Amino acid sequence: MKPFEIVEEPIDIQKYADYVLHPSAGAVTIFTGNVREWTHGVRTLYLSYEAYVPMAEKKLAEIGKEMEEKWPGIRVAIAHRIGELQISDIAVVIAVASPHRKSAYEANEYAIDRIKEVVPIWKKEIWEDGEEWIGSQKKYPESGVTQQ
Amino acid sequence: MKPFEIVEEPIDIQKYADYVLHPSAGAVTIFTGNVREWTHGVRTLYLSYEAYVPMAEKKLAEIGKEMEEKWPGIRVAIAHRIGELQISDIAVVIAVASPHRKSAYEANEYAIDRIKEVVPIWKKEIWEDGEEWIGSQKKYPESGVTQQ
Amino acid sequence: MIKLHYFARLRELTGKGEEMLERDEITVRELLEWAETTYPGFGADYVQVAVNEEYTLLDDIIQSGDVCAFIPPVSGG
Amino acid sequence: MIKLHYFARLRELTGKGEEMLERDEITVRELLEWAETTYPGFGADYVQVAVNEEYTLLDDIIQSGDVCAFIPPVSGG
Repeated sequence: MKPFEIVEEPIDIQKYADYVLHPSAGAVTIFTGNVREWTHGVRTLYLSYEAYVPMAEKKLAEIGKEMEEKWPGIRVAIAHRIGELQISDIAVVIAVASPHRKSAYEANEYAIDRIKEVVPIWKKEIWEDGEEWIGSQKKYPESGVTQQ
Repeated sequence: MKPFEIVEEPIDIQKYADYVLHPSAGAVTIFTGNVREWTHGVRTLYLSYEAYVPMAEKKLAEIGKEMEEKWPGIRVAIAHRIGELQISDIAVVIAVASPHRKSAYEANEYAIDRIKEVVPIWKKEIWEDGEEWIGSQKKYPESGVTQQ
Repeated sequence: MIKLHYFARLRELTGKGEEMLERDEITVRELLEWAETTYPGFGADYVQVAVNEEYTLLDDIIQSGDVCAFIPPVSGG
Repeated sequence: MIKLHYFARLRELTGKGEEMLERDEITVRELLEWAETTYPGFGADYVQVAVNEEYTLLDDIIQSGDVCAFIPPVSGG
């Protein structure tokens, strides 16, 4: 496995938990984003994820680096699955090991927020009566560093 | 397995992740507290945990109930291991599945804070040159509901 | 008869995990005073008493048949 | 020659995953205008351009040999 990867197979959380654990770690947080059946009263049949794979892996690694700078002493692994995912399947896993629990929680939540902002991955929801690519529309930034 | 349990064997996080997952869950958070080798420059050889087992399981279940009231729609499992634990072993696992990620993180962190307050479990640290039961001394409350 | 449980530091101090106390009725405060007298160094100021697996207050009354546990500061997690 | 990648909604709209654009140099703004003209409904106002796997600004210049990707609003996680 790579610590920051896009995968096509089911995600095994234990693998990422094992990777981040180290003797100075007193706390490990694992987050998984799973396919939810109901969203605002609409039933999802399944999801389809697509990624710009090399850039997505690069951005995941950058997020990991940001985290290790903000919370020294942590170790991070992130994987996102693409392709067709069924209800309850894991789309994303974030594993963080830290000396103390506060930073393990904070860093983990930071990671999922950043993934939803900058990593080129797209989700299509497929319902009984239609389908749609999801993504909140944001105007192209005119100046400054993009998407920081 | 029981959703709120004291165990003597190594903790398998997948079991608790599987237990909490349900079709309305879009997010699962898993926290593990692991045995850390170094604490404030002192090297731990191993830990020994002891519990008042029936009361500890009851208190864990109460914490789970508090969480489900505070964050409707979540599902929770908590296990704490007792006996001798080596470096990196998991002492406690908290698994929370929730429709949305915010509550999955918040509820999980609430659980570990409450465990450290009210669950009758004790940790003894064993170092190269000694050992000590850990626990911050708090005066017996004079009135009001204890340890809320 | 009241059953008493000792854990962690208190189990090591008293040299026992449990014992029976020959009383029909006693308050939590009195029980802690008894423990402090019987086991010097008990540190009753920092020990809570659980009766039938519930935390209690100092004025609560313990009765024959109750199961008590001395709870030193907890440190799970 | 500039390589262009299309993903998600844009891949379906254009009917292709990638293509080559015969230009030596073009700004990001010009590339988006070209895409909007070539593929009606492209929605360039809400599409970012990555060049060689890095996000860009509208005035950045793309050169022959660069690999560009149109990035519609992301929705991973």
